[in-house]
Amino acid sequence: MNLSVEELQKKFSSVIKEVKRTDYLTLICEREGFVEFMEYLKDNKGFKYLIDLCGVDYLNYPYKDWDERFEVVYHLYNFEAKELIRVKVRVPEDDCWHYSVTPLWKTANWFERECYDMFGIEFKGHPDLRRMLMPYDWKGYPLRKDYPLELDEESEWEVYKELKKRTKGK
Amino acid sequence: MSFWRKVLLLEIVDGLKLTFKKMVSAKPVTIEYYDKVRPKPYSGFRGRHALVRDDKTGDTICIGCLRCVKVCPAKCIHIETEVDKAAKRKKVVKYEIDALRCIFCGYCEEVCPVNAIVLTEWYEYVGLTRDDLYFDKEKLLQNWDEFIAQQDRPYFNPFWKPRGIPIERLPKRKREFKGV
Amino acid sequence: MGLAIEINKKQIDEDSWSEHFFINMGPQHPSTHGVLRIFLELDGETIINCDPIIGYLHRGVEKLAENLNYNQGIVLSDRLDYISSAANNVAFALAVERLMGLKVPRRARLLRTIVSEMARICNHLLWLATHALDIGAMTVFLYCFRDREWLLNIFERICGARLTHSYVRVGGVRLDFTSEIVDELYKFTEEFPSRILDYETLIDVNRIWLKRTKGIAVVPLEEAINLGLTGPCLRGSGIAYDVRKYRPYDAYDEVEFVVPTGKTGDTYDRYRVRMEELRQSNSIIRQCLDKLPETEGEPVIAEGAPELCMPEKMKEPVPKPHPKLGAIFKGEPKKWVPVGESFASIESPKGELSVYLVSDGSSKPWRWRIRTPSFVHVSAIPHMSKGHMIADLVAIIGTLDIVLGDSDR
Amino acid sequence: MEGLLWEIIKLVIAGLILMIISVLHVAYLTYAERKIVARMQQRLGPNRVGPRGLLQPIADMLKLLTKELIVPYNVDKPIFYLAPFISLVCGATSLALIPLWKTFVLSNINVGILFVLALSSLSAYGIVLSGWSSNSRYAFLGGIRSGAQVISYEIAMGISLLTVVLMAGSMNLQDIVMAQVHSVFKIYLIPQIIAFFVFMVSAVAECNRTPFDLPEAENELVAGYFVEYSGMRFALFYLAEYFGMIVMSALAVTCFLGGWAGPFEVPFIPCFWFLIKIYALLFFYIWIRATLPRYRYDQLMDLGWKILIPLSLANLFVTALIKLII
Repeated sequence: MNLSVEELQKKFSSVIKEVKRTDYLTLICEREGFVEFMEYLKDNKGFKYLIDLCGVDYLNYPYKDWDERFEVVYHLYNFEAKELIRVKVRVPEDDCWHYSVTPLWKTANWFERECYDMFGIEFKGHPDLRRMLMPYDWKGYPLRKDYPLELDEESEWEVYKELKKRTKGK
Repeated sequence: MSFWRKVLLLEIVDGLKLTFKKMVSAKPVTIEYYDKVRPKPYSGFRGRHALVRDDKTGDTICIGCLRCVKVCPAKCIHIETEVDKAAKRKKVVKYEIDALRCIFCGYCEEVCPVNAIVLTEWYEYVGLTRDDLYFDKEKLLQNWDEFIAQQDRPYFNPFWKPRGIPIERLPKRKREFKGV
Repeated sequence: MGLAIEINKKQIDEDSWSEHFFINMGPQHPSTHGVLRIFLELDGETIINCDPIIGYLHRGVEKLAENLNYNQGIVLSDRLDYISSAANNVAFALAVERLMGLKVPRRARLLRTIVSEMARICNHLLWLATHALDIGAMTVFLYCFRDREWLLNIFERICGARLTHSYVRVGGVRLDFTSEIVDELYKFTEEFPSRILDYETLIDVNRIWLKRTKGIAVVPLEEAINLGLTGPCLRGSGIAYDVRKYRPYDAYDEVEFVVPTGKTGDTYDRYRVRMEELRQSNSIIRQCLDKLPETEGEPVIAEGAPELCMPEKMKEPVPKPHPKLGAIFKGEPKKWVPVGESFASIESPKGELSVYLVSDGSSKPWRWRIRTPSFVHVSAIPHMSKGHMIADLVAIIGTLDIVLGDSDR
Repeated sequence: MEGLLWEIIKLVIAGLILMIISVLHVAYLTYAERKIVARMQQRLGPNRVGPRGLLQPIADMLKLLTKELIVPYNVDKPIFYLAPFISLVCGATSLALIPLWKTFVLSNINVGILFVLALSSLSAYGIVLSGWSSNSRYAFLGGIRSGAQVISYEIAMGISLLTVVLMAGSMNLQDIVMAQVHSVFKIYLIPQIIAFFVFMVSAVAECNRTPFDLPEAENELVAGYFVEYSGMRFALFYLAEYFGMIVMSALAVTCFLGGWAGPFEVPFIPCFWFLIKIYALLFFYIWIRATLPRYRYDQLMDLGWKILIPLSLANLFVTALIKLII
């Protein structure tokens, strides 16, 4: 463990909200000052590799003891120390945005696009935030918990509806 | 050395030699399927579904516990049961598998406590319509008859009693199972 | 039709008919390895800009998994990277095991290692086949398929399926090997190194191959890390980062192997890394097979591993204090797994495949996040292809080794 | 008058015979290619139609003849229709100039080599025009590639043939064969090995065969210039390519390998040696197709301009010098 949590907490006391040790060290952070914190981790602490960036929707999660609905989870890796940490940021539903880390990691570009596509979390500072896996004109964010597994006929994709209409005519 | 290799294109000549050698000496690996070779799948191949026919009653041995319905990831099994009042046991009225939905994971045969459902090693099956591949109970039993006619008895499918799974994890009927 | 309009509009808008040439590669194209669509802006044949568009194979695996239980999820992971599905199974099973704290028996761990290395060989053979075919070497393609067929037959013997194995299950594997399978695998490992020589004779030193691969899509180490490349693509740039060594799982801490690395990070280096990995995988399989007799008779599934059938509404009797009777047993929804989160990553043949699980204690995962290597690799195409030609783009797609089922999920 | 008529009838009959034989050759060349490549790749190749698949080319032809001729909406129609014919006619006409036997050459003209070269460069027009008229981006790129490729390889090929002309002192193909027979080594391959090498490489490039099959590179441009063609018009392109192969190997045989002459005369089979040599060269074409990867567009140009043309020029210079001294 080369990462001293105390030191980090002292330096970024306003950013780090909570420290947990589950399977990996987990830092729960605030939105403000987050990018600077990540930059510090990347440049000074050797966490050069962003393994994963993903969103989680905690709507009606039975064991939730916080208010915000979404979480953006980062997994960072340090090659030299062989150390993996998890950084989390909580995003409320009615103020659904977060800062982009694409300037730090190019790989975050698509991860953030996907997160936007699936959860509707907007990333400020992202160069090209548009839908990726779903069609451009898709309505709704599929991985949110209140999005149904099967859509009813009314709310189907417009293009598909049109297609169905056209093929039925023949 | 490498200069001459380069000028005389020796590395290309090596490649040409290899292909020529293969042309002259190597045997083709093509399997001439259907008319010359009909490969026999290995034991445990997950192919067409069948319901094991009980030799005594002539009916399926399924007890209608619905475990296969619950475990199926593709949700392609539909079972309807009713209680047979005379014999005081559950009777399976409807047992349907939508083979077009099925993903051939073999979970159903693994969880079946009485080894009633099996994915046979029969791989040559087609349907010209969707209905042809919607197997109802009769069709499933018929599949079994077609399949077992070509097999040595007793037939034993490895997924019925997976190798290496501790015996106490298995239900009672499976522990003593020897084959049909 | 809509696309043609899009292209034409772009041209009219820019009012530069004589300048750049727009071309749309895919979704149906012989060498985009699936349904990848790349929108290209060309100057002659040189790529100025490119925008990969994915999602044509999006099946919503993550959403589906939230509605299936843990054992059924394994079946979904098969269909991500269908070339090496055994490795995907392992990743998912590992995440669940870490969450539950299961101790997988040694035999099962050895079997998993064998199977994932077999999947690696399968995958690299298919990669070499298609990569060589993209560059025009047709014969290598068929030689690779010849040998891959052998492995698929072994897979069929092991688990009854050739492509979507679902061989691994939470807490172990589904079936033990038989002695015939072990014999066949021994035969394969003995024969296979000579087969690798076949491919290398045809392309390894061939001047056309060298010209097509050396200096193409050079990714320096810093950039490779920044782009998030994993697996052979990252190792080709010169770092020996391999999850099997850095965070060992299964039986990888018991076996000895070398992690091959490249120097410059061009297409040829990545090719060499993968060819070397074929040999290493072969030797890993060999070592595991040698260790198998030590564990003869062990169960292949961990104690306390969940049953295949995990009904959601199952209730467990839990004692509750009662004022008069002392305690009564009340049915509570069963906790299949502990509440919490877990992260597991493996070195899948294509790169680092990691699974992030959040559970709420029920039989279904709350969130199942898969970070697939292909997804990251597709995102790297624009950075790698700028300034190269169309023919190189084909080589780049080949060298990144992408499968669209993996990237679209 | 009688004589002239007789001459014309003779010419037509000879032309017909040549055409039938060469079309059959093309048909079975496709079969041979598939079979040989298959064996090199440990496959079986066609084996369903007829014994050992011998009727496969005929079945293919029938299929292509009966297929629908799809004309895309936005093509330039006259050119689109014309292009495959240009390709085929220019590819096949050269056969008339090749001396198959001492007495059998359809048109024995004095500028034989020039004529063959002219036709083979004309056949590139078919490809360029089809690429342009298809109004498809892939076809367009294929057409451009083909134009560039043919232009640059034509030069190397012409220069390497020039050395032969220099040695034989004639442009008449029949005379070249005779000059070879009377020369020291009996064939020009031995003194002109470099020219032969250059010629073969550029011939492969001229025919758009692997490793130079860029115009139709199926993995990059799907099918290149004929991506929009179907049915018989597609078959014409196919025929043209194989005719090109035959013409190029016939030219190589005539100019470098001593034409119809052989170590001894085989009775009853005229042009036995010619055919043997041509088959060997065709096998070589197929062989390298099964072995080599494909060049990139700019690397192909590099090879043409930076290696083959200087090499053939140097060779020409040395040959001329030796000729001057002797």
